[in-house]
Amino acid sequence: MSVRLLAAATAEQGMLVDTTVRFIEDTLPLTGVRALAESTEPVGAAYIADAASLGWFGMLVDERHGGGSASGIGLVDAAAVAAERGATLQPGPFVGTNVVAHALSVAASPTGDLVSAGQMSAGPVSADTVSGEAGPHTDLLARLVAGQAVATWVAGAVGGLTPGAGEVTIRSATDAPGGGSALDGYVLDGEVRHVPDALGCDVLLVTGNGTDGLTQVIVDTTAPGVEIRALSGLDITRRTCSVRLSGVHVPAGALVGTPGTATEDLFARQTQVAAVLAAAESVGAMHRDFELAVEYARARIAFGRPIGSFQAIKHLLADTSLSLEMAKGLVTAAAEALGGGAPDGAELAHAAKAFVAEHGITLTHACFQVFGGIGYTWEHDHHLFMRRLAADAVTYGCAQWHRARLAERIGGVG
Amino acid sequence: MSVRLLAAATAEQGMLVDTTVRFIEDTLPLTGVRALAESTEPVGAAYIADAASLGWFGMLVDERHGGGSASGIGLVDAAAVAAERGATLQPGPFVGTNVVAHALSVAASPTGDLVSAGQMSAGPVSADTVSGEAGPHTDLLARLVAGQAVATWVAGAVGGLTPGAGEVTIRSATDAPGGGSALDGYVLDGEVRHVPDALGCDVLLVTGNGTDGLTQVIVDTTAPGVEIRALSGLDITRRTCSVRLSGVHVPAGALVGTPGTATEDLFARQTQVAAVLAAAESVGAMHRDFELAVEYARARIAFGRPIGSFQAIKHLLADTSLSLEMAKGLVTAAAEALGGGAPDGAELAHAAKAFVAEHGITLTHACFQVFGGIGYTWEHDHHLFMRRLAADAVTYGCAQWHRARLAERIGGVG
Amino acid sequence: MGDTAVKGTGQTEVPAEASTETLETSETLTLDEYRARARVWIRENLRPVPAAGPAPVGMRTTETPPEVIAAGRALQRKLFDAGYAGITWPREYGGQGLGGEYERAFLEEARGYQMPNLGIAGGTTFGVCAMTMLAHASPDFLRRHIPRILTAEELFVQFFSEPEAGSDLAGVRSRAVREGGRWILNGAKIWSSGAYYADWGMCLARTDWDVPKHRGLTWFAVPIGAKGVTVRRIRQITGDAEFCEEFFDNVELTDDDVIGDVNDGWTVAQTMLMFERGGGLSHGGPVRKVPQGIAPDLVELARSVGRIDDPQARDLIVRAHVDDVARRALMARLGGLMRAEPGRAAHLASYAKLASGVHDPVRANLAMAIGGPDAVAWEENDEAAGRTAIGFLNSRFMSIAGGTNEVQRNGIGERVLGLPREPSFDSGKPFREVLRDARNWSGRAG
Amino acid sequence: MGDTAVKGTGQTEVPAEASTETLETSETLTLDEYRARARVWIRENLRPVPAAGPAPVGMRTTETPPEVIAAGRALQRKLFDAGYAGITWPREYGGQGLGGEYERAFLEEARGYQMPNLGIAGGTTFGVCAMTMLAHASPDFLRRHIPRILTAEELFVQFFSEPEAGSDLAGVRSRAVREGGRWILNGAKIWSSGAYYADWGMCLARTDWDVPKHRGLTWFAVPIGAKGVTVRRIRQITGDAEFCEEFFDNVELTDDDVIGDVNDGWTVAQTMLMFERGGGLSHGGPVRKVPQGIAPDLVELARSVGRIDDPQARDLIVRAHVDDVARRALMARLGGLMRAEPGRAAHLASYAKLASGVHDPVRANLAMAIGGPDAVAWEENDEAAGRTAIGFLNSRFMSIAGGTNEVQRNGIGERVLGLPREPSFDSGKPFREVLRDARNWSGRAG
Repeated sequence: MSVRLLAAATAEQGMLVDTTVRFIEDTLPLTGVRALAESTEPVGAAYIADAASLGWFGMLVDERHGGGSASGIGLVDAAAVAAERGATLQPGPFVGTNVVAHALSVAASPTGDLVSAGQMSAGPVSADTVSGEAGPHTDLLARLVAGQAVATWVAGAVGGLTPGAGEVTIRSATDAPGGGSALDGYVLDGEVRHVPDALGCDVLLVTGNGTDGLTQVIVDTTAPGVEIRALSGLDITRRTCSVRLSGVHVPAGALVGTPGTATEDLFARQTQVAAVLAAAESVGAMHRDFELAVEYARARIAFGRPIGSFQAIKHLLADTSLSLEMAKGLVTAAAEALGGGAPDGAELAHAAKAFVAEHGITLTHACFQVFGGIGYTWEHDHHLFMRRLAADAVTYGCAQWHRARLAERIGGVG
Repeated sequence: MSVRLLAAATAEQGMLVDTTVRFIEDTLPLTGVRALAESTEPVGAAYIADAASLGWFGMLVDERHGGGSASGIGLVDAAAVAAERGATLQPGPFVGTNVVAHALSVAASPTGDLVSAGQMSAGPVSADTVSGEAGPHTDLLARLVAGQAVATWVAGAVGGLTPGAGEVTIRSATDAPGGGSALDGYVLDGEVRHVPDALGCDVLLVTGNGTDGLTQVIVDTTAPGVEIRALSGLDITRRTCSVRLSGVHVPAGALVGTPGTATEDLFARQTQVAAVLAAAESVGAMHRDFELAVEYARARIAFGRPIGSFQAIKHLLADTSLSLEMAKGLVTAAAEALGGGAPDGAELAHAAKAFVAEHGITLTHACFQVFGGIGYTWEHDHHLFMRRLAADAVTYGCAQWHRARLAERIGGVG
Repeated sequence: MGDTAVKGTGQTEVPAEASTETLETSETLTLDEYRARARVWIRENLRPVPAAGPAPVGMRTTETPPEVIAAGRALQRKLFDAGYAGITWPREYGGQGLGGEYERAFLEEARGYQMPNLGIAGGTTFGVCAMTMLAHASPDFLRRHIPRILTAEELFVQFFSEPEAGSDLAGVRSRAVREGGRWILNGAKIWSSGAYYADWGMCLARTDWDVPKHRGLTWFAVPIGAKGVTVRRIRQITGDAEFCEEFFDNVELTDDDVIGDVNDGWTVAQTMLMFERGGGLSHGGPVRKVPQGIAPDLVELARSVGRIDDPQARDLIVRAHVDDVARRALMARLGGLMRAEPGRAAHLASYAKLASGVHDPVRANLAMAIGGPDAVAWEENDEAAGRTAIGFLNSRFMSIAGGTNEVQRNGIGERVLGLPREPSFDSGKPFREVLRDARNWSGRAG
Repeated sequence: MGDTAVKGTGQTEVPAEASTETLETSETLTLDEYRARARVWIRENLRPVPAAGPAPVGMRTTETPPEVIAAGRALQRKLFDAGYAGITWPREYGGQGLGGEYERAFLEEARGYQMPNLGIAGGTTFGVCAMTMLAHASPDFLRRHIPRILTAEELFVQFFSEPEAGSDLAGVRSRAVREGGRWILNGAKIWSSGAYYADWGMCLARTDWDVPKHRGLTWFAVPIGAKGVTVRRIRQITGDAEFCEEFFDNVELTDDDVIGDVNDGWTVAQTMLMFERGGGLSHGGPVRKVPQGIAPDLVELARSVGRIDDPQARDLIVRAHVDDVARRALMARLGGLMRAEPGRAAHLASYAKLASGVHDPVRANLAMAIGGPDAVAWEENDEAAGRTAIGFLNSRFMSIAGGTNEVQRNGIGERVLGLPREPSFDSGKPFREVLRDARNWSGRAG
């Protein structure tokens, strides 16, 4: 039942995937996801804590910040977990929490430029080398890794990532009405829609426009002025939210990294990491929807034959299988390259998301055609995958956005 | 063997198509086209004259200018002829001559605005109502209609129609080096590539940039400074040429219509008429390539069955047939609307060319797949159609250009 | 899914009828007189259609509320009483027996007025079931049922598809066994649109298992309220529940309930499929071609998500538009071809069906791409914003319901293009052997 | 087309060999010593590869001029004499009998140096025919032919496909009849790449018509210069004529010419197909992943037609690039899966083939769209400008040659996904009945 995203998993990666599959089967299989979807509850704290104990939230975090991964490249492991999650349509901000934790870990390193440097979980802790003190978000990072806190990323329309979603303004508190000293930190205003799974999160990483350029801060969801509202959505297994920030004050220590160019670089890396993980979740959903269609084609009889013996069905599934294998290969390659610091990491990450966004839609249509009428029923699981894949296609950047990032790189290398 | 572009042809239209089919079979069937392609000869004068006697070159010309058509709407008849030509890959500037003749006929009408007005072959002659004299191009028009002269349109990159093709500058002879009076007419300079079938033409309709805006003039191919060179091309059944105009003098009477806005409107109409006729020729080529593939699928045996009994082949051909029927319907609808002065004529013309350009390529690929290895042989006719369809796809505006024209109309009507 | 097919809401196809009282009068009226009279009656008795919002992207099978159906039944009765029900239907069964030109005249006058809304079952009753009955049922049957159909006392749905017989419509396994002068029906049906509020089901059952599958089938009229009939509404992926599933547990029927000849059900089914797939197309005039501008629904969508000036969104809109006009042009072309060769009409109709089956999903995907994040999540209760997503979920309706794309492609390939036949594994042997052999499929043949 | 397939020019796959003279020496050398010695020899005897221009869009089967082939034969002889031919091949047939690591060492050292160019037939000889012979031919046969192959005195091509047997490779109709101790061959073959300059054809013929089609086949070595053999070059749509067609008119062969067992030709064919389809993939290490930037050939094309700044052209380039990296990633994934499960390698290889068959045409169409008018017509003799068009004409090569897309899809469907089999109409009866029944196809089956 595993997606088997990695063609050549190490023994450690195999174990990570096995425990992940078993954990999901035991705690939140698809029947449970369905029940959760029809209720209004977010996923429980116990689920998060147990998942954290499997290592779900520390794979993109430096070891000195409490992170660690099964193989040398945390992003590959995280992608493998994401794929299994996608196959069972797991809810909750797995991508969000990992992106936030990764951003905090990178920003806490002295150079902050792991973006172009090397391995995803390498690099010294800022506490040791910069000031001798613990970094500003050390405690939060530890809580995220341990599953004691969940986070999501409020990016909105920054850089066109989520068109029409709105953006946040981050002013220095001194400039805000009422004034104050620089120590007072920042004031945030704005409404951003299409934030994945914000409901139930403890903290938000908010990207916004500040006086010194692009700025990122950590916001506690319990802070006054934070209002989170669930939207209606096509994907009923995951809650997209609207986040309104009305004069939200955060302390100076809430800042993540240095505003301006450095944050732009970090922002770019966040989009790439999110792209790989979101694509991996999609590939998992593609895998399972496809698997169900193949099973159906084997069993369903029409015109005196199993329908899978008809070339119309057989060839449709073969073509779909090809694009699924390509998607798996590309997501793996992107995770390896981006996570391993290869020069083409960013390029592959954008390509992976662009490929998966489009082929996920094509795949779910193909599966629907194989299911025929039964696919129209609420009881059949197909529509849950169809909904998820369509929603995934625009989350963390649609195909067009990621292709535009690649177009910017034409003529360069990597 | 007829393409049968028109689903509901009148008796007159049926006769026009029948005589056209018979004429082609008798004078220049595909074997002859092949022979011509391997030689360097243009199509003979006798062919042109005989074709003219069938009415090929007068259908878009007002009756008072010697034109006339089988039905009320000349463009529909011309499209039906074009489709039969395309099916047999007839060479020669049929589209060019008709567009030039049409432009001359429209420009010679007093208002010159048949563009938005009505039936394609209606409208009074300028000679009668404007000055009492014969229009400037009355004689040329008569020769074109009679097949005593052949013409093509040198549009180049004007309006982006043929990207990279170059443009022509048309200056008043008074401004030209050496000066002269206004009666001296115009001087043309520039090189334009991708002119269909210019070799063998008697006159060119040249669109270029003049002092008063977009300007069109008639240029004799024997005039000093005109140099026409055949290019190498994918489509070996038709010669694309480069036309170099080096200080070519034309008299004032060479002007077609009024420079500026009126010529822009006429230019737009020319692109639309060319789009419909070129699309009709393509549809003919699509029809025949497809017909050959269906015949092959019926006859070819593999794995103990005719290959057409396999769903893989059968369904490919069914889908291809659907797009072919849509293409035929759309070209007919465009010819009816544009030729009949309907408000959506321009819109349908652009849509028809965009649709046919893309589906022509898809169709020829599908046919190739049915033919398999035999399609790779020079002796088989398939590649001639493949070459033609790929070349047609960019002649008189590629799909993207025509879609861009439609995009400009978003929000409007028709 | 086979049972609702190409009919849309069915609404516009409900033929308006004239009742017996006015029969004599109508017959003596010229067309112009009839039209004038109808106009007066319509203005006095019907209400104008309320202005509609923009059509949703894609097809939505919305449920019709019970009170709307009740009002629809009453209004249909009113039409019947006034002599405007069954205008072209035989007089002996309650119709008016007039020519098609009278019906067209009435419909033209009624344009813009609200006609009876009997929901999706109304379309099935008038456009498919009654038409099929008129062609095949006995005079006794017709005398019993057609007048009650014309007064909307009896709404019929199709009991045709089965859980194990979808595309393979002739593969039905519901069985009717003759016992002591009665028929005992057992089995299950599915995709019967609107059965939950209809009165009768027109049901195909196997009555002989020892002949090839297309033989041994018989149609029955089954009262939905009969003992042993259970109707379950199917919740669809859109959340609607327009379709139903029925279970038959020893339902007792009589010979009076048989439609057409016993064991000749497939002949009847062919007629039904023709009506269901819009075989009427060939009888109409040329399809009216109304320039609609460029994909108005997608332009509206692009405006609502703030992308109307985005060149890529505009290109997507244009792509949809090009296909839209090509599909409209295809319909016009098919109309011409069908009029020229009526014998090929049924085969050519596959093009229309396949065009929808192929292009509806493409268009829905384009709409999703234009809509972007706003098409995927929206403010609670903002129904308009959710339309693109609903259209996406519904977009394969035409590629599956009423004959899948694959079935249409086979039809076009074999019956239009003349390609060699698909090998058949179910037409030459008793149906019970077909089922056994399919279960033991090995791929071995000739 | 089946006969050249996935091999490209075959060039890089020509195993370099070591001759008998140096055998003893080589065997006693360590790998490092062998490498050092090879390096010296290579620098002294081979010429560096001239700098190449950008690769053309799509695959082109260019003809190799006769003088190049002649030089290639001479150079191959030189390698043989120096002991660098057949490095891994058995010593008894003229090879060096060394391990693969020696061959890799030699090839690594030879990188950047010009190896023998024997044209497309060279690839077939060394990569396909000889490998198949080594697996199936008799020792006598091997002793006669392999040494002469290693010296390039005998170039072999495949005589496999026939005009009436393309995708259906086992459907060959060429016949060899045993008469008075000889075999008499009649029939025709097609798509034999480079046969016009090769010396021998490895030919599949039917030797028994009364058994099912996969039995009753036998392979023969046919001297191309033999009496009764006619070779005709096939002019391709690109204008090239690399492929040939052969006609056999009572060609006399002997038992010595038989390769493998009589009537067991299909077993031999399976081995051949494995080599032809790149079955070696599973033995190699991970596919080397070299970041190449974004579709350099298309970027170059867009520059040359002045569209490098056109957003729509750039989007087309990116679309091609996304598929490019997905295909590269697929190859890496397949490599991993094959190493994990070597038993599935042959089936998984279908993905690689299908990926090319599906995406090559897409990419060629993108190139044409980027190139626009300049890709369709160009200045006489400007060969670079014509490359896009040639790529377009050639773009279906992989979708047809060496097993069509349809054949690959069947393979993936049945052997990877486990879908039920295609019904078979040619595997259970004598081949002569298959042909008769196919001609009388009615679609009737079980």
